[in-house]
Amino acid sequence: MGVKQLGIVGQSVKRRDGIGHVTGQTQYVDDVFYTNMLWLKMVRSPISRGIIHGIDTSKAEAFPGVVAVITAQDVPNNWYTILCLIGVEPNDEPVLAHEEVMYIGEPICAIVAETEAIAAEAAALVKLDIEELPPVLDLEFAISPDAPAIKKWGNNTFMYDGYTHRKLRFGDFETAIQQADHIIEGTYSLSPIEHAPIETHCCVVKPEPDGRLTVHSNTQALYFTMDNTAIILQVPSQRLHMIGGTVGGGFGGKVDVITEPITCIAAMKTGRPVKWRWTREEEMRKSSTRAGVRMQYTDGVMNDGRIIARKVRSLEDSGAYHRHSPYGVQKHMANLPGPYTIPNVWVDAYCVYTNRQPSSAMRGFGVTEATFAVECQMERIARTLGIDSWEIRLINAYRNGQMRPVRKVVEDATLIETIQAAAELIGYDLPAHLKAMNSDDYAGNGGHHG
Amino acid sequence: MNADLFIPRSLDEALGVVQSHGAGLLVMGGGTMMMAHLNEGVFFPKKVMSLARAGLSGVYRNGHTQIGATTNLTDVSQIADYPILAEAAYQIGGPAIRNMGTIGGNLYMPQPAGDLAVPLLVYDAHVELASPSASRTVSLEDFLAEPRSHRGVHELLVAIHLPSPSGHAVYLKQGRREANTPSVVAVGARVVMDGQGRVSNARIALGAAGPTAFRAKNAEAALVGQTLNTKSIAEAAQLATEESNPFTDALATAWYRRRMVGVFVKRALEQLAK
Amino acid sequence: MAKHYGRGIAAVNYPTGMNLGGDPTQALIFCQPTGGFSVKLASTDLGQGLKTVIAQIAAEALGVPFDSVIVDTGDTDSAPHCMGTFASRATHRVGNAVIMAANEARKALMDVAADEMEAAPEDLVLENGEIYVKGAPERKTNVFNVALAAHFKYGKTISGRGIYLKQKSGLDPETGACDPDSTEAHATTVAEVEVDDETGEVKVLRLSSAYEVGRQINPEMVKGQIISGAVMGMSHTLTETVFPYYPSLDHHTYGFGEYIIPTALDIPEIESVVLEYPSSNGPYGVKGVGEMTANSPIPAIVNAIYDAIGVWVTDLPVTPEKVLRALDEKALEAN
Amino acid sequence: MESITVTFKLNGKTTAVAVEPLASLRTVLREHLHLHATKAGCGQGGCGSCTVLVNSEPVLSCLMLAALADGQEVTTLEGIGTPQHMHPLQAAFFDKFAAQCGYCSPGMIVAAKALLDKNPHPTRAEIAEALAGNLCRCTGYVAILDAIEDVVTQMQEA
Repeated sequence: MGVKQLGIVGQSVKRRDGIGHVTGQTQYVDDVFYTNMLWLKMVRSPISRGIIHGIDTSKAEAFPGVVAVITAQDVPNNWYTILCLIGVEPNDEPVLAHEEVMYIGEPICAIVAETEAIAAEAAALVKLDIEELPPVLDLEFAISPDAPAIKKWGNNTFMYDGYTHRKLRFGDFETAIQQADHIIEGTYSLSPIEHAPIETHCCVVKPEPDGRLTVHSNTQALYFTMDNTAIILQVPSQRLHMIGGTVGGGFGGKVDVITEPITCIAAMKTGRPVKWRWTREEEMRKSSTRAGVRMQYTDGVMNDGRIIARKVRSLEDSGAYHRHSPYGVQKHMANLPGPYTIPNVWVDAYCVYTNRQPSSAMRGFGVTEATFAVECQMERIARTLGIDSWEIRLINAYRNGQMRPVRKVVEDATLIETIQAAAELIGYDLPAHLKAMNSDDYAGNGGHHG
Repeated sequence: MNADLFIPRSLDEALGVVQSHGAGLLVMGGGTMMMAHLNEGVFFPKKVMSLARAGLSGVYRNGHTQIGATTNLTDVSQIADYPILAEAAYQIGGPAIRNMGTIGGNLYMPQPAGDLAVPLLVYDAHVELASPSASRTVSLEDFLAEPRSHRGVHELLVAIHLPSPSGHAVYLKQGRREANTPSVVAVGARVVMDGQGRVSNARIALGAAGPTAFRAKNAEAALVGQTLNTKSIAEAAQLATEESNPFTDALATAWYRRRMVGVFVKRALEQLAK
Repeated sequence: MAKHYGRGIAAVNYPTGMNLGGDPTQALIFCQPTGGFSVKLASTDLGQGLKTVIAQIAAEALGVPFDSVIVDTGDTDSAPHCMGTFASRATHRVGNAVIMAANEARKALMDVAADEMEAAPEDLVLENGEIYVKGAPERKTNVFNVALAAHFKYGKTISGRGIYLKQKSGLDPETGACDPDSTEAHATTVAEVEVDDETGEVKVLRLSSAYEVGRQINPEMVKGQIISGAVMGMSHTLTETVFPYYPSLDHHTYGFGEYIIPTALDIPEIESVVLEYPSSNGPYGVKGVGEMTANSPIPAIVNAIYDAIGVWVTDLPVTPEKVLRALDEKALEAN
Repeated sequence: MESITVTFKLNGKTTAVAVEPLASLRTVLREHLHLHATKAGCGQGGCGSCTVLVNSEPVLSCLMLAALADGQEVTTLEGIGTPQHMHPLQAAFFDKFAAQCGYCSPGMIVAAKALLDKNPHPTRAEIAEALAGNLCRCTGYVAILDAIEDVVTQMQEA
């Protein structure tokens, strides 16, 4: 392929951190201990949706070994602000809930104690008075007029520039679908999944004599976490010293800035180092997930296998709050047509709120879901028309120089080459005309041009 | 977290702890269930007794076989003369869990865990229970059927007794992955054949197919006097399905489990027919 | 009872970097007195191997031995901004920033070397820590000597600053027109499965994939991502869900007892080939690979199940129950 | 709070430590004795990252009362090899890229050592069975199995 031979680039040198890993000497956040360190446990909502009338922490405060109890009023700027840094508004998620709860597991108050066991036992003593409201869980119901609006702005979708969804409009879908030889539909859905890194969320904060905080974090994004934490604490970023860079598995689950702000507040309030480490149950049920998604495809296809029109409606389950989902849906929108040249495309992608643990980033989010639907839909088209599975992809595959529905000209296309290489790998002999295709040539691509 | 931990060195000592501390005493066999709850902060016991050093481990043979309640699953997986008990033990967890979990503790695990009850029912096991005042031996079937409250906090499971095995047995466990996973269903079956190739005695036990493991007695009865053929096997599988009363959990629905009871009883009997 | 074999394919693209861009990363490099180079980053290694591939890129760009490059990452007091490790962006963004910083540091080094060797900087060659005059290899020195001279004789810094930013682009809310990537990697996976028509259980026998990743910095670690993604994609398809009865909250999974990810006994045969068509904007042509490896197996497996038993189960995860119910429905329709 | 004293042989050295009655062995190893190779992945017995050897047998230190270690021999990854003197398994894990994030690696290596100590010539399937209790989310296991197989081959040749 004419790739220039380089020196050390291209060589399988051993991992720099490998010996540390295999001897157990790599220091992860949970391996950080300070003398006099306190432990934090979170009191969380037991219900999916409700109004908080009272939080009685008196028994927990009186429990021997408890050093501090932190509620919403201890949080200087009680909003998770993770999206404001990339210009997405409004803030919708409190750091600690105080007016309402939106999902089972939502943080309400933190117990800081001499040992982890004491903190856990005291947390169980906090009395919550919450008036339960019916939860909204189903995506279609959530966007129907019958659903109660669980968001303050009056409906259950993220508002994109005044619209309830992100739109992609390319060509003229309505006309093209009339001209299609076949209309092929498919519905594809996923339920939320967990990142499940072996290392759970963990944060250790040490107050320094000069008033700064040393924050040991397993975030995937140190500066992002620092800046958000500073906004929540209402302190200049320079008061925070973030140390991390070594993570026991992330997969997108550790970009929510979900442990650092509270652990910092605990350390500031007590003047002592504090560790907050999540149990596996918290990691499973309280940390964010990959979103549940439901996608409906309507494709107009010609007898020769060319897809001339594609319409997609996608509902993505953001759970109770934004986290990174409004961003993810936007990326999803751009990828829902797939890596194929389709002249007429219509996409409506919704970011929908429900009363479940928030979804957020996870390995490929937005794209993973689209790719799943597109490739099953391609197979469905092939089977419906009786066209070979390899051929249907090769004739529709985008070529360099063609225009994608997002109106970006294709460059770096190699879909065709990977299809051919996969066929070769499994010993499948593609017909000569398919073998001859390449990403710089429109031949066989139904005459679409850029 | 102030708590008292008792590690008695004998059964008598353990019963003494039971007598003195009774209600509120949390008893651990290998700890695989209880410690997980402690780590998660599910409960905060104030009195805990571990039976790990109470001298209740070991396999003894004296006309019948006696397995101490705290015999670990690794040791159980090596009891060659009760092959499906050994196999069921081997299919639990990974090596570390098997080194910790005990046969007695396994019988207290809520479904769908607690696989060992299935082969033990197939082998007509009895359990020996001791309290500070008395001891008793009951069939495992009765033990499992007793409401938990009846067993009382004053009673400790001491040993499992097994008669000499007869016939051939098969154990099949369906899980959502190849190993280290709770059962979707677990099926144990044992048949004793007479001289004419007919079933003279049958045992079919089901796990994860009801509130506790249980024997599918209608299916067992239907096999007696029959050869193991397509029709008798299908009938037994159907009866076992009807006798099951499974539940829905994260692994499978009641609908699916019921269906799998039929499939795996059939497969077990087909294997026995060979 | 029968077991049905099926084969399915899926061909996918994957965008490198944040959608719409606007996600910068910086790097600083400085030379120590005896010729070691320290690369200062605030980036994160999640296990994919960033600390290693960045050292490779830095050594390549500087022209010095791999072992003389230290990558110091993960401290905001000592290193400039990085947007983070996600969106298959780290090798692409950090690598570009490191090359830019390395070029500046290398220029500073060569200027000092030129003074020391009384030659024009453009006539000097730097290879693996050795410096010589083009066409006159006997006139040579090395980074060790030049670094010492820079520090103690000339009082010059040998350091470099680097940043990579794909400027944030807009998005037209009416048409969706936008620039959603820096480059696109591609892959095709072929899944082979066996479906048990009595239990509905699906066993993935083999996943065979072709990945096009622009340029492999470290082929073994690319392979590590491919195998990792194959296994995660498989369990995403077949077993994983935190809400087994979604959208219901019932039986919300609690731990690894109910949340089923594969053990070492559950993995299929995995084979792969890697193609390299360098991108125009990645370091040495890199495209992001970390996320996409978990994508192509999913539809390939679903398509293979269709191939095996002729039913579509397109609601993930494809549990044995969903397969069985689909088979029941098909049987009912056939009657 | 009443603490109890537990005395055991830890990586070959007699060690006495005062522990809370219900403390797990994992807590004591990590938080009292500061041997951090043993990881806390789930506390539920589901991941195997806290695997240690007690009297040469693998156990999950998160599910074992530290009090029960009294009088026993406990071996953690630190007792198996060090960066200066890596055990062949550690060298093979390093060489074969069997560690990615590294969080499961200690438990994997301890579990593998327990296997090889008993069965020096396991098949690939037997290796996988010995690792059934150890989850890895990064590698997809292939490199881990390769690394252990590599050690088996080395031992056969030696």
